[in-house]
Amino acid sequence: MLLLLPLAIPVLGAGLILCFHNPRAATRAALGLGAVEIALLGVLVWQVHERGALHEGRYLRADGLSSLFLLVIAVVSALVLVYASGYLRHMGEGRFSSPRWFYALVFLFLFTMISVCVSANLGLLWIMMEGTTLASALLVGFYNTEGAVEAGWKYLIVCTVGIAFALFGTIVLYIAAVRAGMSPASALDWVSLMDAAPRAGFDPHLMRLAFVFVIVGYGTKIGFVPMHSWLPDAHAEAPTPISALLSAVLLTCAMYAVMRYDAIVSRAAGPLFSHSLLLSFGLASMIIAGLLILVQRNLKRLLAYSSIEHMGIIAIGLGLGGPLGLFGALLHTFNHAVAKSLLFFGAGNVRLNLNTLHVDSIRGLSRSMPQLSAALVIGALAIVGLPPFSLFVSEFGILSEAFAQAHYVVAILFLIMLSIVFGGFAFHFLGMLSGEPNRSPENARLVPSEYTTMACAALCLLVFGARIPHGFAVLLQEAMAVLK
Amino acid sequence: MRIVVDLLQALLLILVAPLVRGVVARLKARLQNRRGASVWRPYSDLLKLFRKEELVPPTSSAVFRIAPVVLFAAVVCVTAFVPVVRSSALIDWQGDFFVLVYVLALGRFFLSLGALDGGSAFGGMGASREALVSSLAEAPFLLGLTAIAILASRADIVGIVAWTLKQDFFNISTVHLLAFGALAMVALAETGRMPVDNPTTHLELTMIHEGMVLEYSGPSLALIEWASAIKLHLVIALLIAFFVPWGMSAGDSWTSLALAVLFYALKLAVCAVLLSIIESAVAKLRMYLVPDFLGVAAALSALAVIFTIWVKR
Amino acid sequence: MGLIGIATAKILSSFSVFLFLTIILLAVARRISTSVLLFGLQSAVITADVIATAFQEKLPEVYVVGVLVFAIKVMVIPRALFVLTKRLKTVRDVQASTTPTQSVFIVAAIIYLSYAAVHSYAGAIHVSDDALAAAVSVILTGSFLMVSRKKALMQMLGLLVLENGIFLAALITTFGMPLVIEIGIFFDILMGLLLMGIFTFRISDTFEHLDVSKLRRLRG
Amino acid sequence: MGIWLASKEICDEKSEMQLLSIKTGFVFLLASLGLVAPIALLVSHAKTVRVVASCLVIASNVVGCFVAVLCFWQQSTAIVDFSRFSPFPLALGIDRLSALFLLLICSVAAPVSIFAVSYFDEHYGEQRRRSMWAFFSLFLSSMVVVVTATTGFAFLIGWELMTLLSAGLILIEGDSAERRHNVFIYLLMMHAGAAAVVASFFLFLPHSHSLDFVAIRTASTGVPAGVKTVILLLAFVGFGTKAGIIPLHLWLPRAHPIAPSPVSALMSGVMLKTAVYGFVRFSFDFLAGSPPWFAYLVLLAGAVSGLLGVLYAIAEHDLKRLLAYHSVENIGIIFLGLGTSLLFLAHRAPLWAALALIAALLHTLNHALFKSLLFLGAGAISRATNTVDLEELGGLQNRMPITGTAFLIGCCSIVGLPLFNGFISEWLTFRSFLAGSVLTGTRAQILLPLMVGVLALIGGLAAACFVKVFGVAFLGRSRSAEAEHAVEVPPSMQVAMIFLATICLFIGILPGFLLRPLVSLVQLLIPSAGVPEETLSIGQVIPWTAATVVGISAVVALFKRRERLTRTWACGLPGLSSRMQYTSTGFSKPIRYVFARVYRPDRKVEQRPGDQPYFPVSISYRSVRTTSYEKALYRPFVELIVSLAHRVRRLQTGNIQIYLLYIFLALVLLLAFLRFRP
Repeated sequence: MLLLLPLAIPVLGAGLILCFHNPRAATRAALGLGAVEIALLGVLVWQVHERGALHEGRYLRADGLSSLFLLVIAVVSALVLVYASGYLRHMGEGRFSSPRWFYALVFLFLFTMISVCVSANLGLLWIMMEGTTLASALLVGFYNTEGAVEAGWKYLIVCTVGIAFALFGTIVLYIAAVRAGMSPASALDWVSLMDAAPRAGFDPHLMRLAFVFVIVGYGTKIGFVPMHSWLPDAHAEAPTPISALLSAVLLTCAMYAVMRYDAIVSRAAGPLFSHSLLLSFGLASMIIAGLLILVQRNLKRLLAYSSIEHMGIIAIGLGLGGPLGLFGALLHTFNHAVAKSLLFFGAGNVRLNLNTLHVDSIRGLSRSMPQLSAALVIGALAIVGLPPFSLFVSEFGILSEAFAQAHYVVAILFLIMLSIVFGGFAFHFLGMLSGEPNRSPENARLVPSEYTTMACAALCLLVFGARIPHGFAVLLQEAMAVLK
Repeated sequence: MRIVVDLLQALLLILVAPLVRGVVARLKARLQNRRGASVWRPYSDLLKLFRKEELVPPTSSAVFRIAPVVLFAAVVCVTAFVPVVRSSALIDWQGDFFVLVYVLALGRFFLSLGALDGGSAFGGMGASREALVSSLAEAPFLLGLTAIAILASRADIVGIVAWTLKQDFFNISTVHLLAFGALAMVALAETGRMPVDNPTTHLELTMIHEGMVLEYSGPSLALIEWASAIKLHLVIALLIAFFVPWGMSAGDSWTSLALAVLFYALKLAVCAVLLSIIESAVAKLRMYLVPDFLGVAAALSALAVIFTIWVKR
Repeated sequence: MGLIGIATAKILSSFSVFLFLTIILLAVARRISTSVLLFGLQSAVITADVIATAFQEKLPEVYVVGVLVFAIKVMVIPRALFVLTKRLKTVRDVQASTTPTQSVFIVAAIIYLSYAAVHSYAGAIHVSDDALAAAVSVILTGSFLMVSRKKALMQMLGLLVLENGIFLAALITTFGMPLVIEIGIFFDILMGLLLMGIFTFRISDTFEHLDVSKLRRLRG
Repeated sequence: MGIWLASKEICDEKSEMQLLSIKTGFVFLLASLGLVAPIALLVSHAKTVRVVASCLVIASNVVGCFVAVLCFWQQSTAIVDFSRFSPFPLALGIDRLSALFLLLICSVAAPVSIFAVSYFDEHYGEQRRRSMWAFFSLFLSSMVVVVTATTGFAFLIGWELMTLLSAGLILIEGDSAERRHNVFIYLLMMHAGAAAVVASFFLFLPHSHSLDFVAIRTASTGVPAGVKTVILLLAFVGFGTKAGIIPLHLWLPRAHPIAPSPVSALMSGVMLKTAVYGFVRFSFDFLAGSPPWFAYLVLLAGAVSGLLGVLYAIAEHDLKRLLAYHSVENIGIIFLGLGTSLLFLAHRAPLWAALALIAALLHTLNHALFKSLLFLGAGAISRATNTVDLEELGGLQNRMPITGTAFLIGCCSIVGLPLFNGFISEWLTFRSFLAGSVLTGTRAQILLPLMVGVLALIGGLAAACFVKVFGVAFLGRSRSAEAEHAVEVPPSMQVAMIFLATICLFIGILPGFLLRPLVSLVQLLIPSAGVPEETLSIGQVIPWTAATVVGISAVVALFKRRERLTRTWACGLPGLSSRMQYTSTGFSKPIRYVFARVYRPDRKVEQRPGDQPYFPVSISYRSVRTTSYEKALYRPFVELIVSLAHRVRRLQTGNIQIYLLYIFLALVLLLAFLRFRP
């Protein structure tokens, strides 16, 4: 029941919201439903902590790892819903593009992501992962402009193709499991697979084959280079709250899937292969995205590339494995989600007020919009991994692991790319924030919903940078225990 | 007793200084077929200047007034470092030649500031050129001294002198030769003699030291003149002590001291003659040839340091 | 055994040849409608294979899957695509970046490569080379169609072919996934096609063409 | 190696009280510095903010001074452990080395914050003043964290924050395009340097299994030689970037001049020193020495920085930029000392190594004092005249006697004249060079004595430079109306400068009291070192020399002189104008001419109208230094990366078919890898 309710509410909620034709009523309904949903997620996370993994039938299950990702979803979606309530104030009523459609689709999107996290079955996981693409494709193309349609099409096609390969990977895994004597009913069940992996005699060759397809497939959704092509387009053209959701949660959910597979394959065929694949994809993503950040002139695309870079960092953490690497990677998913949401919110307000996202034509934000620029500064400092913000801690953990395992090439490239990314961010943000404003913003002040969300995100970054709260640390430990 | 002798040595350096200047001037005059002024003339000049009133530019500050005093005090202080008639000095400790050079630099620093405080173009010109010369002279000066210090395995002037005294005069090392060459060149630059600077020039555009003191008059000028006389004497005494110390008294007996004074006078006289010959024979270098001159000195002193490896053993 | 048994065995042993035929024809097809038709044929071949498998292995679940495949991939989707082409009133040409000759050579290469690639696996999982190679070459042909055809509709079609290949691979290696999962997958495909249809409408509304290679405003 | 062990033994019951007071003081220091930021930003009443912020900052620094003095002279070690509150071990502690640098920070920061009170009041409006105070105090605390960190995590946090906060301070001052560019270069170079520092810390990790300093120290013996080399090189590059070693100094003359003067004082005086601290921590404390070639490298870098630093400084006429280049020079001198010490250590001459290290550490402290004094002086000048361009100044000594005198003391100190503190450390450095001749049979035997010449040249050029600075800025006639009407700065600023000047003089005349604890510190870093006798002798002799000079000056000055004010002689012409004086550029011309090869100047004479060579209406002359490290060293590298980025950008073609192809290719590539995997 506890697992079903959080899944049922968004679906029912989406339908409910569609009934409200008045935008304000739709917004209110969405906020109310969102509050309920987040509370339920909170309860679920707490229950998982109290009682251990929860089951619901053969297909739903929530353990420590799921509850960590559920927490990320809860936090980010809370921020996004509140932020969107202010952000959508300019939006008129149109076919498929009105607040009610927006919220309805957001809830569907949330439903798919939550179900990704609570799937016990890898097949279901795949179905829901494809569902996330479908639910969000309309959101990406929400504005119906040339760019939005183009981005939406690319997103849909590229991700669907990628995901198709993940399906093939799932099938290969299924073959291996069935061949190893598991019953077809449980051959895609993650827990049974984890139990069976060390001893059931999976064909390691098939396992590796499966992992290749899975990492290419889900890697397309994560945004690993070279499958990342859809990502900057989608992030840049989607409405800002959706950009935040895509970047902070969707990529993370895909990463969650890869974590699950990585755990099985590592158990069955030794960690070397899957980890080195993760490391190489991580490094490639960091390097290419880092370089692209340097020359990117569109603020949201810049942030999108930064997401690719951070997914690379997380992949490196996973690929290194070890307690600190895993700790760093899991912590980084949370930290990145919060920081990136903050930055996207900031970028959204820039677009609202200045009507542009071109870095060169944004000047003097610190004079014209001091509150917003404070948020942007905090977000940028956090995202490049500087103390006292939390990303420093997670990157510190990953780096420690890299050096401790004497992965010197990885570590040095990691450090170099961090510096290059820092250079890119410093260059662009100094340009945007300082100097004389070249155009006056239409509405310099942030509305309460905007600044509360930004302040919350910033505070969260700061707090987690100074000290990881005890409860969260426990959650992290439980998540790590699942993967071990 | 020792302290008295050391004190007397210092006083000797201070009080005889104008005489040395007078002698050199007289010798130069003779070499140029003039009669020249009396050798005591510098004393009367100083006395005259001390009695005069002082003219101060209205824009100048306290630095203008303090500068000559600091210069004089610095130079006088340095006299306490140099052994003259016996191998001892008032201030005597390891590493003192760095201090000697830098105390001299202190005086020069303030004199340059005083020159700038006058507010005229000539003061600035003099100070600017002095800055060039002294900044380039410091390195060969210290390197030359370093070479000798390495040879003597001592870093105090008195110790070096005492070590040199024990050496055989005829067994002179390459290092000594090179270092002497370097230090002699530096000495000319430091004391503002030909070919680096012309102490008797009356043409403002060629002035270095004279340009700096152009605004000074009366007692201040007297202090400056006296100080530069002491400096000249001091540098000669230093060269004597380092390179031809033989003849210094070993004990404290009056006779040996008197003999040492006599020897010193003799050596001083030779130096004065040499200096006046150089000054008469050599033309002043163009301003921008001075760095080359000092560059040669630097090269010599560096060579001296390098040669210590083979000489020392 | 009987007639059905013989037919089943024939289907199972020869369906790969039909599949190769469909993909070669897909490579040379110049019209979208022809391609859609070929896709329908391909799906029909697969349906036959599913049914034959279900009969031979006596798996009632797989019959359901077979009915689903027939309903969705042979009936619904080709029809929807026909309707779509009519409604969109675009040129009917597939607009390939490769000439038909090149395409045939590429498909031939794909088939050869598929044989080479599956050789080491096929023995390990007790499947005939032909069947597995057919599945893989259908996947690869789908990919090839997506890369080389500029029409949005052809990309959808390529995706469907790719999907067919994956489905086939699952079928011949494990006789299909659990039914619930299969149904979910079909649902996803349908929803995906629906969305793609919406987007093709939007593209033609916004850009007044359906050539995806011209959608290059977002780059860098 | 032994710092912590040795200090633990000392901590018996007797010093229990002391330890407690040290801990309390230290926590107070950090807490009050940390409190200033929220107070400054959140409290609404402006006056309260001002009073509370300034009082807290000043008080905390005074307390910090006491803490440092206790630890430095008494050798007590205190550790404050925050590990319970942080994800990675985070602890702060004060051993003797930390205490020295804590002393440096606090003793400079206390007067600087006194100065800052009036400076901030006069220069900034309400809002910016608040942020100034917030950043200022946080900047101070970050530096405290750096020098007292006992884990790598804490060190790196402080290290990164230090850069960020100082950049913030620069940006609050103003954010024109040029400043932005300079700040960007500053941030970028600092981040790259920090990456090197991070790497050098982490390279210990496989051997020490923790970044705790004690663990690193114990593990360092087990680190293989190759790794040690890499660590040393990375530390040198990382800390050298922060310190401004040429050619890693690029940011320094850009960032320091554009900061507000009190901040420049802190950046130049204190922040650079944290890099020296880091380098000493690594090379002496952690690794206990280096191979000889590394020592030569450090020596070479020091010599080059010293010489080029001072030469570039002479050519400047922007006072703050000039001072910034002098920081490069002085850092060069410090690294000369450090290199010498490493060289002696590598050749197993611990006594002389100790001497050179003492020289370097003392020069670090001295430079902090006089450089911050000079920057405060520059701040006072800019307050009085609104400019720090030497060509616009002149004649300030009569109008601002206190500032002038303090500035003069600063000048004398930085030049290294006897009676001032700079001399003591330079003398010790000279002495350690001279001692190089004992290393018979090595290259150092000649090289070190030759360094005497290098240091002498540096000193000589510095003297020339500061004659120019003081002479042109404070003496002679005013060159502009602003300088003509300058008024003395308010008392609080005077107090700050007088305080620093007094310490400079005090150390210059009575160095003994500082040298004794320094010797004990160095004995901990270099275990087998004895007490170098030079440290004792200079403490005894310098006071006498000082007494002689001062005594004679006093006696001479006592003679009453008759004075008459007359106009400066003008060759018989009616009068002089200020334009007839030597300018800063004119003053340095001879030296620039001699060293033209270093500057490679690009001279341009423009004359209007051009057709009348003898009667031009105006002539302008411009001479620009063209030696540029950006072009030679950094530009190719940066261009490579940017062109690479552009090329990568072209991969994102916008064509969806190409995108799909990427996916298929990635898949095929991986499958091939799987197939042909070794």
